Amino acid sequence: MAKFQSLHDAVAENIRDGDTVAYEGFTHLIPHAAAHETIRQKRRDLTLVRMTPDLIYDQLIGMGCARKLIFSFAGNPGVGLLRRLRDSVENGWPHKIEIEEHSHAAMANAYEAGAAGLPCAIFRGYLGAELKRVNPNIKSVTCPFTGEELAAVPAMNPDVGVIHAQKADRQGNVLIEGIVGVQKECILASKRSIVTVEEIVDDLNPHPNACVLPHWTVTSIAQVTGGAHPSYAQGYYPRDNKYYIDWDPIAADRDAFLAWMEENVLKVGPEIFASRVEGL
Amino acid sequence: MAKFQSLHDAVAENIRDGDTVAYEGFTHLIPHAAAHETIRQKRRDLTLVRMTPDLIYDQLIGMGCARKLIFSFAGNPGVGLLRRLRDSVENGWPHKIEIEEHSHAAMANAYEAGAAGLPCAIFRGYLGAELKRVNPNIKSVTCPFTGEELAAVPAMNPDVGVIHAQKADRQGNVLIEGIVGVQKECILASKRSIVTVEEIVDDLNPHPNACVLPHWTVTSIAQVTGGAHPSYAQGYYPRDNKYYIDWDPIAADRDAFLAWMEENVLKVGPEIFASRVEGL
Amino acid sequence: MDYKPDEMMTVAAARALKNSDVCFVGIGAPSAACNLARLTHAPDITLIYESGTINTKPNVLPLSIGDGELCETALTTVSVPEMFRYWLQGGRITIGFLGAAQLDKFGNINTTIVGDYDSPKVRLPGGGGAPEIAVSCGEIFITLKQTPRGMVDKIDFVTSFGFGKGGDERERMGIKTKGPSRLMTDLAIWEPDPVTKEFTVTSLHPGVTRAQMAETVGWEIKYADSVAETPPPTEEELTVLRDLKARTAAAHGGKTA
Amino acid sequence: MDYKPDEMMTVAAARALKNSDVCFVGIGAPSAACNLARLTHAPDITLIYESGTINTKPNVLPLSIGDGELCETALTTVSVPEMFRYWLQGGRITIGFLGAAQLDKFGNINTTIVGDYDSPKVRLPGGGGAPEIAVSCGEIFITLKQTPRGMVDKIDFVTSFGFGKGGDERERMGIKTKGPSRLMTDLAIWEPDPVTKEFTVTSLHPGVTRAQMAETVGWEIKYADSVAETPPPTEEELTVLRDLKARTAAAHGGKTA
Repeated sequence: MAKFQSLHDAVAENIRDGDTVAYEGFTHLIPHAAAHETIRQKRRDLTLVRMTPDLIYDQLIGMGCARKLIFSFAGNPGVGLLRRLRDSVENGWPHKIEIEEHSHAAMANAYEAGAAGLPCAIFRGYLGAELKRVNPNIKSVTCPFTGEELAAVPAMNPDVGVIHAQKADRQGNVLIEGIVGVQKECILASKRSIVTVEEIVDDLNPHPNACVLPHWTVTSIAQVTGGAHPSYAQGYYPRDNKYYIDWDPIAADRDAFLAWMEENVLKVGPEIFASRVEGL
Repeated sequence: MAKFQSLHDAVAENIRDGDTVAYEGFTHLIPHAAAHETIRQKRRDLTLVRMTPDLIYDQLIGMGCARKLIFSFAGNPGVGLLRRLRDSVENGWPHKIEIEEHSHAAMANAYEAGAAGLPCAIFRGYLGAELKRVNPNIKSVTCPFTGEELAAVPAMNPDVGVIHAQKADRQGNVLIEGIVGVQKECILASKRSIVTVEEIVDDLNPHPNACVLPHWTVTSIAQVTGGAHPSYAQGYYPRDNKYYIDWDPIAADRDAFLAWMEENVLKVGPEIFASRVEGL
Repeated sequence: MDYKPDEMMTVAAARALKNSDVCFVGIGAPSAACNLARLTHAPDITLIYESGTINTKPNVLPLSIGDGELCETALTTVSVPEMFRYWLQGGRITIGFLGAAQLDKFGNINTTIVGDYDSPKVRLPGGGGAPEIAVSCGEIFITLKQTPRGMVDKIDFVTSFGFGKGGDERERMGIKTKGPSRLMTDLAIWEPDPVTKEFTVTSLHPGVTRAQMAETVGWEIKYADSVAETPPPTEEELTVLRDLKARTAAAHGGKTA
Repeated sequence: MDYKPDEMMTVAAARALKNSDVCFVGIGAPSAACNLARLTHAPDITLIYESGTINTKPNVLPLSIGDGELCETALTTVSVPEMFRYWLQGGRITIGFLGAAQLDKFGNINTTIVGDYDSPKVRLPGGGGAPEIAVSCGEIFITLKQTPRGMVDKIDFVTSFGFGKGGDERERMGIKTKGPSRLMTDLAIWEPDPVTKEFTVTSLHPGVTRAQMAETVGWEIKYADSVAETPPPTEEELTVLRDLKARTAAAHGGKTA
């Protein structure tokens, strides 16, 4: 049964040191505010899961929150590489994180299997690809009807799934529209969940086949206007492309990064996000 | 690329004697008109696939079109048993059809795997259930991570998938709304497909995450107003519950059945369906 | 108020449901019971039909598992593969409600055939969702009218698994859910014995005798040490149930589910 | 009209696409080429981005794979698991478009690491959709700028499979799709030799010399018996491409994909 609470309390109650946490969102609806709150609360030893780690993972890793990263594509979309991630993997700053690397198909199937209560996912994957040499979590299964060998990966069941969505109603039912990514699977697969929303409304008025998470599948809901910025919320504000471009030089330098984090994350609270999307 | 044609031509071109044909629709949007056209064209030796065979399968079986039935629940919803199916299985009239029986979960997963291009589906199924004793197409696979034994069934890939939908646009993109069942999976899993629609419109105006089949996934589209009757089309006409109730005594008697089929199927054409939903 | 055994059965089944339950609802008696619960003591109960309709609040009882009413009053409607994968197999359902053509004392159910599978005396509808409902839901409620042909010593086919031959067979098979925890008939309430898992009468409906029970059940009945009398339907329960059935009859043109 | 090598590359890639193609589009050069094709000779081409957007017709090029523009102009948007299961693995895509950080002469691609996997010199973004795009799409088009660091004799890591060590290795592995059938760079068009599967230059862009080619490629280049000269971009192609880039720049606040 979804509990309405502040983002501070939602993170404090649900995300613990050492947890496996998936902050999902496929370009759209990335839960930036929730990731920043996690950094402010100084979580440590997290296993971070995400198909497309981008700025928030660069920030979580650079601030020393992560022990391990499970992912399939780590980049600043349309801009380049993640420099804090590189610094950790290549130079061990602030420490070297462990990497578990998959393909998108594997991650998407792993979340799907996690949501479906299965122990593993099977798919036609990794043919000729070298990841299976370096990732022991890529195995295979033989089709009992055709003899075809299919790739298998363990189901993904994070301790906590974190997403941003357009709205919740007062019972805590959540509506996600547009590019829905793997968010529904992420929440259904996770033991606990935090959903930040743009607004809380009396009635979701959803299309009959819209992507809706019933209130009894969500642990905590926090309203954070603009909480996806610089990602976007379809129907609310567009992607702040300039912010992504500007991130590159900040992330390139350890001191610039730390100063930026101090100013833009540690010293502020979730309410700052509303002002960041004004006029976009 | 979807071809617009009459229902007569769509059935004539796509459904051949001996084919495996799935007429899907989960209570909602059952393609009655297309099944009746198949009966009029006297197809033989069909393997009929459907999660919930109801009146149209009673009719196809009673008229001698079917060699085999693959299914998971055969009944007249809310009314009782299928008397023509029973007469075939219990008494061999007009001939004894072969049965391949699954659970709903197995059929839904088999269509899903078919749509996903996999050779088989795995799921947590049939535990302690006796169907696996009588159906050699129920096997198992061991999870390479946990050792759990999971049920496996072959993917379902019919020669022809047949569904009824609310509308198509002039490019042949198809919109399905409401209870969408396994229709999308059925069409994507099938080698060829026929979609009957209530109407053809300039613009589908779909919700971004609505259930839409792009025109290049559909073989033939035929407009048949009322083509789901006595099933229903959400937004167009309700279910004709009385028709389902009235079917029971007709199906109970071979002569009454044959007379009814002559009058209501063989002597008429698809255009009759429009009049059947008037005033519902 | 006067009531029929059938009404007592529905009321007894409804009472077993909690406000916090997430129910996978079958058509017929289960659907009536679940909606009666929703309209009386469990207004927030979550009802899910296998057609994909989630958190549905039908104003009349559906005739089929996929009536338009279910979709129109649902929070959301998902595809059938998603229903069976994410919602049922995903372990999100607390109560699965099943009926039966044949039931044995260990809660194993047959809805497949009477007689031999290959040349059956009666070809029944088959399992539908039941084989996986029986093992994926937190627990299973069964509801049916007692008849010697329905409640039999040995069922002809195990469509869905209850406790097998009883005892810890279910656990030994690696099944983690509770299984059939309650059987509500027109005459009594039954619960599995904690050790043997045999269905045991824990409550008789008002006026029902043990002789009546013996006539309607094909096995030797076990009674709990202390057998309660089921409280009769309250005026509210009966009024709400009859109103629901009257609305349903009006909507379906004279026939009720 | 004057044009840049980069424009020639995009135009050459666009020309390879047919009106009936269903394309799985990556960001950057592939996205520009696919949309150029759509806005010129292939108006009905189906573009699919891995964010779930199907039959999308963006008016400006997206900066990311999941820009709002892609969803707003799409016929429909599906979930990411559905995209990879029903649409990519389902075998519905005719052309997969890939870029590369490192490419070898058999079309094997590395976008994972430079150096050793466990202690890399450069940690690249990783494979994303590429490992399965490379084998599930009917055929693969590759586009990148020629540099000796990009087109290397031996890639550091096989992120996605092309023809392996060449010959019939792909078929022997049971892969039924064609693999990399065309490589379009800023200097040339390459196609795999029918037998050895080694990428072979079949067309040089106007003014490009074999010396220039040798400087930008880290293996010994094979040329086809008759090497064509790529027709230069037409005025229409250049105008449409530049308009698209200008609209994109305006929309993205001064930066283009």
